[in-house]
Amino acid sequence: ESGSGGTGSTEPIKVGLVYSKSGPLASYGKQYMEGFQAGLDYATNGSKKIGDRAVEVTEVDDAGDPAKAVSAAKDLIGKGYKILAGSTSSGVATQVAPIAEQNKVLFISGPAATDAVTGAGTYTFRSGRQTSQDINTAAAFIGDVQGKKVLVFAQDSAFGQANVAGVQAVLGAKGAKVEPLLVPASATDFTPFATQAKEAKGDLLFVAWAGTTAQAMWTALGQQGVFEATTVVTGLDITATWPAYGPVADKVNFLSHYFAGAAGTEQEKAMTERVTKAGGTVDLFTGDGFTAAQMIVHAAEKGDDPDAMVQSLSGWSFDGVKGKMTVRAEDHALLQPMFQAKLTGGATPTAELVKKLEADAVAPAVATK
Amino acid sequence: MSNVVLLALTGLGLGALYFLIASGLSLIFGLADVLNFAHGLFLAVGAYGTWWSSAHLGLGFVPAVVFGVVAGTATAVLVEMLLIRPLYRRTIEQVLVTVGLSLAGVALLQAGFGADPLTFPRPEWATGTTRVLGAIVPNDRFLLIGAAVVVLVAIQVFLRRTRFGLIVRAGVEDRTMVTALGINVRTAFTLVFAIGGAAAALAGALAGVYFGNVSPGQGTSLLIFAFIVVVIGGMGSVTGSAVAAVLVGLVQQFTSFYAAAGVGEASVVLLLAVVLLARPGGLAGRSA
Amino acid sequence: MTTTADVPGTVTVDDIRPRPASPRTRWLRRGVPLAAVAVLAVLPFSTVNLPALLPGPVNSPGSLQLLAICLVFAGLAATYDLLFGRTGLLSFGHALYVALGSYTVNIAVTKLDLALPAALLLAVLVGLVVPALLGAVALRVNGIAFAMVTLATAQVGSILVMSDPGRLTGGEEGLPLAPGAIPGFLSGVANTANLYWLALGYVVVVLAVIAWVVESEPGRVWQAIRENERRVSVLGLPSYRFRLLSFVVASFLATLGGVVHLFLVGGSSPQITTSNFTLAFLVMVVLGGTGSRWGAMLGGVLYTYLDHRLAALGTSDAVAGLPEVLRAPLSEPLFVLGVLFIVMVYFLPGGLASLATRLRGSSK
Amino acid sequence: MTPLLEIADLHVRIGSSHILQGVGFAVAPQGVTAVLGRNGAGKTTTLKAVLGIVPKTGTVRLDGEEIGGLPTHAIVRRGLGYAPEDRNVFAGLTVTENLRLAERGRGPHRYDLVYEMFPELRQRGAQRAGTLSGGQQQMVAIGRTLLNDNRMLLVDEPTKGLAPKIVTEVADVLERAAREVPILLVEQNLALVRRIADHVVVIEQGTVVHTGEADSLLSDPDLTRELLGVA
Amino acid sequence: MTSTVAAPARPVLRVRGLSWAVGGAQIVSDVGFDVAEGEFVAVIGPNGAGKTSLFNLISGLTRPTAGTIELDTLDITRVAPHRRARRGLGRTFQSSSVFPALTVAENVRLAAAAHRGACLRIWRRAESDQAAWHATAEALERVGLAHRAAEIAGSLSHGDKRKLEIAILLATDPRIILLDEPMAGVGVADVPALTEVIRAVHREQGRTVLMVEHHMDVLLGLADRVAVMHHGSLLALDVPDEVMANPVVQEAYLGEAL
Ligand SMILES: Nc1ncnc2c1ncn2[C@@H]1O[C@H](COP(=O)(O)OP(=O)(O)OP(=O)(O)O)[C@@H](O)[C@H]1O
Ligand SMILES: Nc1ncnc2c1ncn2[C@@H]1O[C@H](COP(=O)(O)OP(=O)(O)OP(=O)(O)O)[C@@H](O)[C@H]1O
Ligand SMILES: [Mg+2]
Ligand SMILES: [Mg+2]
Repeated sequence: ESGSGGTGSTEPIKVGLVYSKSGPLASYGKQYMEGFQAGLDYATNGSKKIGDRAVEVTEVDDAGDPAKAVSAAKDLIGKGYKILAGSTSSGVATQVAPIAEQNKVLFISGPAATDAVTGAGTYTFRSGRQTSQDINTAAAFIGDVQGKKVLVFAQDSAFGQANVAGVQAVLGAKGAKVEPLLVPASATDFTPFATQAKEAKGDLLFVAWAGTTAQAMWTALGQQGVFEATTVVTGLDITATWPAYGPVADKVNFLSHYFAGAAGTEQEKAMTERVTKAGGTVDLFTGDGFTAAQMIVHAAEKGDDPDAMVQSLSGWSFDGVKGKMTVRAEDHALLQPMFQAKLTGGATPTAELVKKLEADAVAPAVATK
Repeated sequence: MSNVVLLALTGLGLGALYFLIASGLSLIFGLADVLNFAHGLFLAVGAYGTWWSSAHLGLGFVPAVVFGVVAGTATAVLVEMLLIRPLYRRTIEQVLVTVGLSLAGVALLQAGFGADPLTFPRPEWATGTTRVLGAIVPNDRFLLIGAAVVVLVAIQVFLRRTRFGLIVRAGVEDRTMVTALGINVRTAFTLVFAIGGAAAALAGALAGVYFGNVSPGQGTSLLIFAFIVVVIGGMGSVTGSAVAAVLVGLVQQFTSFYAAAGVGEASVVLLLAVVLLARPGGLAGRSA
Repeated sequence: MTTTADVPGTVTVDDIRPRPASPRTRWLRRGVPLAAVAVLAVLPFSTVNLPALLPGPVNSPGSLQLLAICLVFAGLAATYDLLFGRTGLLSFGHALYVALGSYTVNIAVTKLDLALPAALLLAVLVGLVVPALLGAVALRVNGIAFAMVTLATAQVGSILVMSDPGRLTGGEEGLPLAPGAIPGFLSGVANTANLYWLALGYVVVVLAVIAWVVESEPGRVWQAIRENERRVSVLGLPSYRFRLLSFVVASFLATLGGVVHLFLVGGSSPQITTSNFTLAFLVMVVLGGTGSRWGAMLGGVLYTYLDHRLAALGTSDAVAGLPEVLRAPLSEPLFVLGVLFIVMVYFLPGGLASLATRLRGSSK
Repeated sequence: MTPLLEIADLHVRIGSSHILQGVGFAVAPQGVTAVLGRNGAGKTTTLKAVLGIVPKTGTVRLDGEEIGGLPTHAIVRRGLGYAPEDRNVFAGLTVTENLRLAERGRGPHRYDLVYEMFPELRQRGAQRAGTLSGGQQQMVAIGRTLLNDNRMLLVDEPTKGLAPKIVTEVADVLERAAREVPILLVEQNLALVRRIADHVVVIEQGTVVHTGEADSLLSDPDLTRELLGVA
Repeated sequence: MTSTVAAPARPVLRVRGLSWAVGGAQIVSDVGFDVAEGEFVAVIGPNGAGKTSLFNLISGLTRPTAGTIELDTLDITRVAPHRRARRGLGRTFQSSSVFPALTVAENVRLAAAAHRGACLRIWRRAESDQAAWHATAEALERVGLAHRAAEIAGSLSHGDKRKLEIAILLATDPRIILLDEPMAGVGVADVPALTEVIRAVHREQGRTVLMVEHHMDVLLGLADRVAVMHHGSLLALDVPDEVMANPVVQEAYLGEAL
């Protein structure tokens, strides 16, 4: 058992990171971890210490499997860890959060985008963005949506449905006519759906797609001439996927959580410097790791009592990689700026910032329990 | 109208892809009696081989595919000689070894090439489209259909016209008796794996064209449908697989477009159930 | 009297009946499992530290959770062995029933606000009815065709779960169990020991049921079906009904396992619906040894243990220090697991269960 | 006359049972050598051991060459034709395919002989062998051995399950074949043995208990009763 | 050319117009006959005449394309094999069909238990059925396999498997028995004894027996009547002497005896 927590203690502060080191989301995990190291270094001014106490980080691989993540979380909690973070995938985040709640330890979810983590409980926070923020960013592309027809092109999965529901909630409320175009999750041929998307003649086509079939989907949209018929918006994924857009890359409007160089903040510079020096590259989720470290350091300054940590994080505003970030007190949503971007440059495209949207403009509705 | 044409042609293309995967599977299962879970690995080797030779050796599309197919074939031969052969007569253990291989293989590819999809080299003409009766059909579908026909014919000729096919078919039934006829049955089985591996690797390379990218787990998702195709077609019958593949491709394409979401997959399973209940041996199998 | 017999005189029942086990063997047969259960039951009181094997002292939550998961999978593997090892039914859809248990209870308490006892009752009901219905169709065919029908049905199940119908299953994100839904003594890290005992209880139930049924009349018929199904029907036995019985018993026990799994991990995730999950059972059973008393369970424990612990190996310093060619594959747990299986298949055919026989043989 | 096949000290152990316990005998380069014995004596196992189908110890010499260590297919290629007890036709292959498979070397393959002896096989060429009647399968099994130029035939209970008329025909076939190639024959039908066998070997519980001329055994009622259990 | 002998007093088995065709080939054509209770009918015919096919039809393993089969005046043409077995119809197979991985005793015990209808009772322990064990012991002793009771059936020699098969049959205590070449592969030394077993089985309980056999001496000593099949048809059905004297039978089946 760690001591009662007072600032006088010199025992290390133990932080458990349960995330995907292997498995399908391994590269997200890697980015997160690189960002976390950089963030820890930055927030402790290179000392990796809070006061006199060293921060001891334990990494556990969950391979994207919630069952393994839960085991790891229980193990860490059993060993007296009061701070957990990580959760690369939404499935892991939603199952680890209740464990944290039951055992009253601080949990800061990682890249997992699901809205469900917001408002999941007293001890649960997030260091990344959530789906509603993506949608709000997309909405910004068409300005006044009154009477406009918005088509949501998505896979028939929880992720896809969440996007449909989100668009309905955000844009529907503003008077847009939202129509879902759901593609069976196991489909591999998207040609007919692409023709459907074209024939629907919407004012905006919001594409919510995850997974390795993205490239085939974009090819199909391009081949069937969807881009000539409507405005297409989607979320910008990690750099490795950019070539997937192929010839249509410059025709897509991207909403972006983050890409290297998007923010131009002090913290971004600090992060990029450290990550590059350590041999890594800054990408979509590097910032989430950085932010998590910032939040943890801030919380741990209050000692070992999770309730005190929660207290200090709730409502906390700070300068993060993306700009000004706020942990909303009501539901622990992380209010943060979002970006609009373009890809240019053919086979190996680069991202270009179109517009930065301030945190308030894209803030999600308060989650109700 | 143009929708129907588009669905039919893309359904055929999908069926062709299924067939390309199923042909090797069916061959290895039907002839060597190995339910080969490592088929996805052969597939991936073909795809990554093509990608690698194009990215690192600068090969053109066709030479790169040849490179991938050779790599896949070599893998299959090695697997047969080193892992499957010592276990003959122990069917379940053979399955286990291929399961182990599929786990290890995918993980290995992931370790080597990363978990993220890699953009596949596609020739210009394959990314284009052709107008058929008002439908805009991607060219790569025709490539798939053509390749499937060639593979089908090649395998048929090989099995029908050569003594080798006979040896293997007999060897599955009673290996001991084949040796008791003075035949070295081992080389025949290696050859089956070689052909199956080559077909798989080709399928992998063409799947790369189809998806536009390669990723370690790509084979696995297609494999389940390929398994279903093999069963509907009748275990071990390559022609049966061809018919079944077309059937599954079309059914899937039409139902997932016209019916509610989720019905697409269910319809394939329904098709499987109906075929098996009517003809337990599959389309090409003997009824009762 | 016949003259063909080499043994003259009348044969009595005792001559042909398998010899009753010697008191020593009988003692071993009964005593060893009881002793094993007893030892397992008191583990949560042990503070022994096995740093190489377990994440912490035996009674630490991490170790207990790991052991509990191993136990659940031991039980699940045994149910799969009932199908595959005892009846010769190669199913690729066993995962479906584990998922059925997990999701039924979870949805009932989390989404439908049923009380836990009602949810459990529902799971029992569903766990009997669904296998009976699906089995009745799938068992119309045999062999690989049966395997494929089960694979396909499970695949549909998996897709169904993934597509989040009526927002009930949570799709690919899974469904965390509502915190208030489970009794206090099962929630919270401090109560991991209770979960462990629950898992142990599950294994004991499975073990007892299987030990009983394989020695029962239908158990013998299952064995005969595995050998020569046509002969069974000519003996006047409806083999279809026997196979269905085996299928329902095994699937029902798997459904219960799914419920225990739900309590252990605190949620249901689509991973437990996939064909890979069923494949894992196949691997466990073959690793341990088919159709043997302990094999499947040992296989289940070993597989699960490695599956969980190899991740730790991948992140260990020993691996980090290796050159890239070795480090990259070794940090992929699935690679190590896959290679390990292959090695096991070669050097230990017949599975772990054969190890005992071998040791006995070589000590002679 | 130097023997064609010499077997010495043949032991076969399967699992815990010691099935052949030092079988040894020689097969003459001409005529039919019949192996007799009760059910379970080890006759079939002896043939399988010669062919390397079951693991064994001991020596097996063909024409002076030690072939005991060779794999089955190599032994067979030395010129041994085998018709197994359970026939082991390939059920999924047609009759013609079954025969084609048995072709060894460049040929010529003696289909004329096979079809002359079993005209039925020609008619049923396209039928799957698994659906043949028991007797027809036996014809395929024997036909396979006749196709090649063999140095010796090993034939295990060829008349089992054959109609009397065919038994006579098979006897004719074997007798004819034996003029060209020596035969090692396992048989229970003593009438047949009496007609075509020149030498006999009697096996009992895995050991050879008698070898000699066929006539001298079969014409001695005491000896047949003692060795074969028949009056 | 169907010859149906005048219906015996109480036919236990009645076959009418039975035909079976597969893949365009007529294997069994228009076979009709009656078998009286307690009768012993031998079935002979050249290889491929359709004898086994006839047995398969009667025991229900194949479905006829035409015709009816009646058991005790009950039409069983469309009844599943296991139900026919329950009605007292038992059979052996031409190529031995046993449970290779079970012990000899267990093979027989299972049959006995099946006969006693105890098999779906999951709560009963198999070992505890004393009556089944008695039936097993008796059946094994009759065929002379009791001393091999503990062996694994798959390791039996060919001849011993034949005997085991008869023991399995006996354990189910059938009223009507179909024996498909029970003597094939049985050693000369054992033929007389096994013949006696069959005779006793037939006599003792007044069972009805149909037996396919190529061993003429065995068959002539046992059969009340002999049915001759040829090219799928019933060529003759008569007392042994008449059948043996039939020139067609001599020409098609017997040939010049060895
Ligand atoms: N695979 C096996 N495992 C164990 N025992 C076996 C095996 N094969 C044969 N045996 C035993 O070996 C002995 C000899 O068998 P074999 O088949 O050689 O006899 P056989 O003389 O040919 O008899 P039959 O006349 O009945 O064919 C028998 O007791 C048999 O039970
Ligand atoms: N499924 C089938 N397809 C085609 N022909 C078949 C099939 N089953 C049986 N036959 C043919 O039917 C005929 C009768 O076969 P059956 O086994 O009944 O003969 P049998 O009288 O028992 O002969 P034997 O005495 O040799 O055992 C044979 O010519 C056989 O080849
Ligand atoms: Mg023999
Ligand atoms: Mg027959």
